Amino acid sequence: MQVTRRQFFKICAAGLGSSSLVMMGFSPTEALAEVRQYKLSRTTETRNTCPYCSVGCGILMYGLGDKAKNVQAEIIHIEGDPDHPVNRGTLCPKGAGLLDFVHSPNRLRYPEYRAAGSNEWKRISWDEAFTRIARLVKDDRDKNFIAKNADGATVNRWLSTGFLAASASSNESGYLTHKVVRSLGILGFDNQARV
Amino acid sequence: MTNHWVDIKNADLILIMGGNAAEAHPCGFKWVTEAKAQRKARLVVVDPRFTRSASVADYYAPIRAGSDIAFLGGVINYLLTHDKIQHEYVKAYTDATFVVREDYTFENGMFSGYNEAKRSYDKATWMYELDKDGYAISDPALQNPRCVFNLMKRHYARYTPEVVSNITGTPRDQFLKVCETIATCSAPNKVMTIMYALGWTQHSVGSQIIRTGAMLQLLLGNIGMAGGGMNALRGHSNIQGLTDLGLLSNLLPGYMTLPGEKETDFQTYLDKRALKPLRPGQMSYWQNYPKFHVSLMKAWFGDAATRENNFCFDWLPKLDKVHDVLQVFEDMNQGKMNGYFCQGFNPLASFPNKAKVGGALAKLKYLVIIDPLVTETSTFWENHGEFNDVDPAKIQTEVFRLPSTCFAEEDGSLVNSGRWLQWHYKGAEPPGEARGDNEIMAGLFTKLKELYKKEGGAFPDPILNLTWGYKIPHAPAAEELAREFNGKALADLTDAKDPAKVLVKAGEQLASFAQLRDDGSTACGCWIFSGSWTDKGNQMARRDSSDPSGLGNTLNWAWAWPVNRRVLYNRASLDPAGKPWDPQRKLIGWDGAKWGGTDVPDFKPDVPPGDPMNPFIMNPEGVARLFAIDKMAEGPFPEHYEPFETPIDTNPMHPGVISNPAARVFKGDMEAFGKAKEFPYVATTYRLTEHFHYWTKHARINAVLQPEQFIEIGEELAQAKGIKAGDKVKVRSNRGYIKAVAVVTKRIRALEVAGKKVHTVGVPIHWGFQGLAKNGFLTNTLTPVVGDANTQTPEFKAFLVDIEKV
Amino acid sequence: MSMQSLDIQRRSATTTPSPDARQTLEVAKLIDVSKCIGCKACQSACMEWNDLRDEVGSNAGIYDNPRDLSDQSWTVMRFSEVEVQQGKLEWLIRKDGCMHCADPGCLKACPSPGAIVQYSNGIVDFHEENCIGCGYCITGCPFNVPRISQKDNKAYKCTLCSDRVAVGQEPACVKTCPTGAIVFGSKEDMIDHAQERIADLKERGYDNAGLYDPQGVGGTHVMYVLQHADQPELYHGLPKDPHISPMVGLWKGIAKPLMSFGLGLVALAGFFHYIKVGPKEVPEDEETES
Amino acid sequence: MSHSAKLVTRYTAPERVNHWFVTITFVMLAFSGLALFHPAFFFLTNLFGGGPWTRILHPFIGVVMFVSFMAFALRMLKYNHITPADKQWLARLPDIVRNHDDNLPEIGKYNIGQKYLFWTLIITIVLLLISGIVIWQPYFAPKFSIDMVRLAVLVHAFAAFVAIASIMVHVSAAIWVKGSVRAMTRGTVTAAWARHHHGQWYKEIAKGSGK
Repeated sequence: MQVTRRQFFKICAAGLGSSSLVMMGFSPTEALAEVRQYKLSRTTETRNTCPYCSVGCGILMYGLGDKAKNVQAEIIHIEGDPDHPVNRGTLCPKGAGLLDFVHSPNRLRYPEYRAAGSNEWKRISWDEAFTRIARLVKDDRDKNFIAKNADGATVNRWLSTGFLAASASSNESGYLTHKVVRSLGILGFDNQARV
Repeated sequence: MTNHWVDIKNADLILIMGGNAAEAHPCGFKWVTEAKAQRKARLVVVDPRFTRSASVADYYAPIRAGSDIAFLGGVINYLLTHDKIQHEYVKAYTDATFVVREDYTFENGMFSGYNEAKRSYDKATWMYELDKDGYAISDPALQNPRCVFNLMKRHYARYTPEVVSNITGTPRDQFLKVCETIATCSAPNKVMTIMYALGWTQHSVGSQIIRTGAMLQLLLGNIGMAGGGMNALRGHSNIQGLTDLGLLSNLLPGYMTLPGEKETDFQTYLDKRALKPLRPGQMSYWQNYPKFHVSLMKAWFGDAATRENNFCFDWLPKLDKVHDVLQVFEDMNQGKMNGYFCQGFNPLASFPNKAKVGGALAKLKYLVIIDPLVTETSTFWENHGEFNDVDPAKIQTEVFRLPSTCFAEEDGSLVNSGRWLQWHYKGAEPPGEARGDNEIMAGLFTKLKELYKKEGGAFPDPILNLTWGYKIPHAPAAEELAREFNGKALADLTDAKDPAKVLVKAGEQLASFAQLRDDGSTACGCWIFSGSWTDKGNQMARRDSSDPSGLGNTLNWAWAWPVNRRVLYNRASLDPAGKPWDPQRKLIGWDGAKWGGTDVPDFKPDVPPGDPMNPFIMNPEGVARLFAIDKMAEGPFPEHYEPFETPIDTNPMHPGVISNPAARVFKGDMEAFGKAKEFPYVATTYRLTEHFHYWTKHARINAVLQPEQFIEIGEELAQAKGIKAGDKVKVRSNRGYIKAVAVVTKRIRALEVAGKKVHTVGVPIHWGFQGLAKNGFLTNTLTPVVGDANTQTPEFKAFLVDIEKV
Repeated sequence: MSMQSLDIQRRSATTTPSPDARQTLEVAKLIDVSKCIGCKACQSACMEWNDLRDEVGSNAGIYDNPRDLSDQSWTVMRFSEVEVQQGKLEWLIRKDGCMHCADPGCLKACPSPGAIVQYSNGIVDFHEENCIGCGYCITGCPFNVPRISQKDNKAYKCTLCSDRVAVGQEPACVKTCPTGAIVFGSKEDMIDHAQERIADLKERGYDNAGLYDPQGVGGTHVMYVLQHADQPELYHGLPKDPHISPMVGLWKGIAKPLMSFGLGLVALAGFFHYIKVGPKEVPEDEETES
Repeated sequence: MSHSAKLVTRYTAPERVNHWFVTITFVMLAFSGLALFHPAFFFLTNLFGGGPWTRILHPFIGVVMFVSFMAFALRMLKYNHITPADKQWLARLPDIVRNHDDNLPEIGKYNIGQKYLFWTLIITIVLLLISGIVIWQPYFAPKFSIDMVRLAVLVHAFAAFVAIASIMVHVSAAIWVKGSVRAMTRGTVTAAWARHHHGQWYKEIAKGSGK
C-alpha cells in the first residue's frame, strides 16, 4: 500500500485519537441506582423521655455500636417512640432536634472555678470542688444558722444560702435534692414552678 | 392537669386561653386536632395575639393582656343570666347552696377584712355559716340571699358584655360569640376542656384567673368528665414532679406544708392540716395528713424519728415567711445572702428585672452552678457589651460551675402534665467529666457530713441522721431513690380487724398510700407517689399502651399519681344516683358492690351511689368551691384587678382599687412600676415553638429555625412608629431596654380599652449572650418585680413598654 | 416498596428504559395545611435525619427560617397572613419542598445519566454521585425546588426519605408531625384521606377546600389539602397550574433528537458530497500559467 | 503539487495560529456541549475528565474561544462585505457544487459561502456567550431568574446547533476544495488556485506588491 508520509501521519493521528478515548474510559461505568443505606441498621435503641415540655413525649435514642465493650455509645439519632400513647412517634421541632442538645458544643465538660474578681475560668477537679463548696457551705451555715427566733421559739432555719432546683431533672434527683436541702434547714428553696 | 393529654380527644369544645398549646405543647395539641377531626369538636382561642393555636382554631377573639378575669367573669355572667348552667351538677357537687356568714362583704373592689398596712386580708369573715356541730349550713332551695350561688350571681352581674368589652378590648360581638359557643356545653352530654398555661399564671392575679376558669367548668358540669377538666399545660418535663416532691420554699413532698414559726406544737401543726369534714359523711381525705407526715419523717430520719421527739418535728426549718425567688433575690440584693445554688436553672435569664438579679448575684460570696449547658447565670460576671455590661473586677463572687448529665445520660422518672410518672433509660455516657445530679448532690452532702462529723457545728443532728442507706453513698442509684419515695413497711403491718393477718411484711414496698400509718411503722418519701414502685416492680416503666375504653385511659402505660388515676374527680362524671351524665363517655360505674370501670375511681370504692359522700374527696366540704372561703389571698370570688403596670391608669370596675390589693410589693418596687404616660404599650412575653426557654439556643437545629431575637407588633403601631418588618427596634421599660428585629404582623390588633387605643408588643424570650443563635438581650431586662398574691409567680404577661426604631 | 435498581421508572439522560418490570406500591405524602400549626418539626426532623445543618441566619421580620430551600434545608415552612373572608384573618402555613412529580421536570432537563432517578413507587431521588452541577434541574422544576450546593456543586432536594421508605419506614417529617398534618401511605389511601379531610373542611365553612394534585405535571406524590384550593397562590406562591416550562419542553423534547440527528445529517451530507463529486482541484492546464 | 509552481501567501502565520486556536477550542466546546446536550453524546465527557469537569471547563473554554474568535473576526472583517460578484457567484452554486467551475465570476478573497459562515458565526458565538453566561453555574446562573435561564439554555442549544452545523459545512468544504487546508496550514496557495477560486483577490495581491 503506497502510503505517503503525510497519509501515514494521518492514519496514526486517527488511531491515536480513538484509542485514547478507550483508554480514558470510553465505556461509561454502569451507575447504580441503589438507595442510600438505612443508617440505623446496627445501632442500639434506648427508650427515653424528651426533657423539654410536659407532654413527656416518648423518644427512641439510637446509639452507635451494639453495646460491645470497646465502643463508646454515641447517640447518632433520636426520633419519636411510636408506642407512646401521647405522642405516638411524633416530636415537635425541639424534640426532633434533641440530638443537637445532647451534642451541643456548649455542653459543660469539667468542673470550673472563677475566683473573686477574676476574668476567667480555671479548671478544677471534682474533689477540689466538693471540698471547697462544702467548706463554704459549712462556714456560712454555722455562722448564720437560726436555732430560735426573737420570741424564743425553735425554728432551726438557715436563710443566708438559697437553692434553685432543676425541673428537668428526674424525680429521683429531685427527691434526693429535697432531702439534702431540708436537712440543712434552707427555706430559700424553689424550682421552675415558681415562674 | 385534672385530666390528661390523650383525654383531650374526648372534648366537644376546646378553649385555649392564657396558653398557646399549638406552640408550647405541639405533640399534646395533636389531641385537639384529633378531637376536631374525629368528634367534630370546635376550638376557640382567646389571646392577645393570633397565635399558631389560633391558626387552626374555629374561632379566635383578641383580648388585652391582663384582663382575663373580666372576660371570664363576663362569661360566668352570661351563663347565669341565660340560665346556661348544669343545674343538677352545680347543686349536688358545688358549694352553691352553702350559706355564707353575714359579715362577709364586697364593696368597691374590696372584700371584708382588708389591712391596708400589711396589704393583706383578715379572712375570718370569708366562711360559711356553721351549725352547732360545726357543719356548713346549706339551703338547697337557694332562697337565702347569702347562698354562694346568689352572692356569685350578684358579684358577676357587674360584668355585663359592655363592661367586659370596655376592659378587655374584645369587640362586643366577638365576646358574645365566645359566650354562646361556651354555653352549648352546659348540656350534660356536651363537654368543654380548658387548656391554659403561663398566659394565665404569670399575672399578679394569676391564681384567681385559674379559679375563674375552674368556676366556669363547674357551672357547666365539666370537672371530672372525660374530655373536660381544668388542664394546666406545665412548662418543663418534670416541673410537675418537682412540685409534687415539694421542692418549693413552703412545701414538703406530696403537697404537705412546712410548719410556720408560730406552730411550736406538733399536734396543733397536724390538726390544722388534717381537716375534718365540713359536711356530714364527707371523706375529707386530708384527715390522713399525720400518716403521710410521719411516714415522710421516718423516710428522712429513720430511727432518729420517734414518737418522743414528735418524729423530728423540730428538725424541720420553720417559716417566718415564704422565701420564694422574688423574696430571695430581694434579700440577696440587700446583701443578706452569702451562697446560692442553681441546679439546672438560669435565674439571670428567667427572673424579672435582670439588672436587679445581676446586681444581687454580684453581692454573693459564692455561687454554685450545676448544669449540662453554659448558662448566662454562670457567666453573669463576664462583660458581654450591651447584653451584660459589668466589670468582672468589681464582682467578688466565687463561682463554681459543675457539669451535669442531660436526659440521655441518666436513668430516672419524669412526671408529665397528666401526672404520669414515666421511667427513662440512660443511652450514652456524659461528655468529659460530667456527672449525674444524684452523684453531685451526694458528693456535696457526704463531704459536708464528714466535716460536721469531724468538727461538729450548728445543729448537726438532721445532717448526721439523714437516712443514707444507698449502696454507693457518693452515687445513689435512681432505683434506690424511687423505691424510697414509694415507701416501705418498717414493721409487719397487720390488718386492724384481724391482728394475726400480716398485710405487708417489714421491708416490703407498699402498694399505695392507703397502707401508710402514723405510728412510725411505715416510711414513705412522697405519699402521692406511693404505688410507683411496689413489690410488683417499677410501675413507672410499664409499656402496655392498650386503651380498652377508647377514651385514651391507658392504665397500664407507666403510672399516674394518685393510685394510677387518670381523670381526677371522675365520680363527678355521674349524677348523685350513679347515672353517667354522658353514657357515651362513661369513666366509672357502680357494679352493685364497688366502683370500677375504665379509670381508677376517685372515690371510696365501697360507698354506694346516693350516699351523702360527694366526689371532691380532698375538700372538707366534699364538693367543689365556687366560694373559695379563706383559701385565696385576694378574695373568695375572683375580681378583675389591673396589672401593676396598667395602660389605662384606672380600673373601670372600681377606680378606688386598681391593682391587686393583696399582692406583695417590696419597698421601692411600687415606684419602679412604669406609668402609661411614659410607656404607653402593653407588652407580653412568651415562648416560640422552635425554642425551649434558654436551652435550645445551644442546639444548632433550633438556632437555625429561629436565629435572631425579634419582637412582634401590629401593622397599625408599626405604621405609627415608622417601623417596617426587619427593622431593628429598641423596646424600653422602666427597668431597662432590649434591641431586636421587628416582625410586623396582622396577627396583633390595636384594641379599644376604656376609651383608649391600646397596642400590644409581643416579646419572645429565647435569646441571651450565650449560645449558637445570634446573641441577644435577656428579655427579662424589661419585666416587673411583682408576683401573684398566692404563688408569687411574677407578672411577665402584662407590663408597659415604649418602642422606637433604632 | 423496595427501591433497588429493579424499580426504576425513569432515569435522567437515559434514552433506553431502565429495569421496571415489577409493579410496586405507589406511595404519596399528603400535607393537610388545615391541620398544620407551622411548628417546623418537619424541618427539624429532616435536618436531623439527613445530617444537614444550615447556617444560623438572621430574622428578616418574618417567621420563615431558614428563608429559602437550600442544599442544607430540603423543606421549609412558608408563612402567609391573609384575609380571604373580610375580617377573618387566616395564617396559611405551607410546608414547601419537592413535590415528587409523576412527570418530573428536573429529570427531563438533567443531562447526566443516573443523576436523577424516578422509582416506580413515585419517589424522585437525586443521586449526587452522578450530578455534574449544571443546574438544568432548576430550569426543569415547575416549583423551584432543586438547589445547588456551594460546597460541592451538587444539586439537593427532599428525597422523601428514600432510604427510610426502602426499608418500609415512613419519612422522618411524616413520623414527627405533631398534629398529623403530614400523612404517608399509598397514593390511593392518601387521596381517600384527603377527601375525608375536605368534607370536614367544607362542613367548617371552607367551601373551596380541595386536593392539590396538579395534573400539569401528571399528578404529584406530595399532595396538599388546601382550605382555598381555588387560590393556591395564597399559600406563598404555590403555582395554580404548574407544568414543565414549554421552553424546557422544547429544548429537552423534540430539539434534542432533531438537532442531534440534524448534525449527523450535515456530517454525512458533507462526506457523501465529497464521495459523489470528489475533490475540487484546479485543472492541470491552469496551473502552469504564471 | 509540483515544487516549481508559484505560491501566493493567503494567510499569515498569526492568522493561522489564531484560526487553529479557535478551531481547537471550538471542537472542544462542541464535544463538551454535545455531551451535555444529548445522552447519546454523554460519553464525550470522558474527554474532559468526567461530567463535572466538562461542566466546569466548557464555559471557560467558551470565553477563550469567544475572545480568540473575535480577534480572528476583526482581522477578517474587511474581506467579508458582500459584493455584487458574490451574488452572481451564488447564483452559479449548483454548478460549483458539481465542480463545473468554468467562467465563474471573479470574486474577492472569500466567496459568499465563506462570508455567510463568517456572519453566522459572529451572531451565534455572541449569542452563545451571552446565553452561556446566563446559564453558567455556579457563578452567574443563580443571579438570573429561572425563566431567563430557561430561555438562555434554549438559545444556547439552538445557536450551538447552527454554529456546529456551519462549521461542519466549513470543514467539508475545506477538504473538498483542494488547497484550502494547505492555505490554512502552510499559509500559501498556488497562484493558479488563487486565480481559479478568487480571481479578484489574486489580481489585487498581484498588483499590490507582486508578493
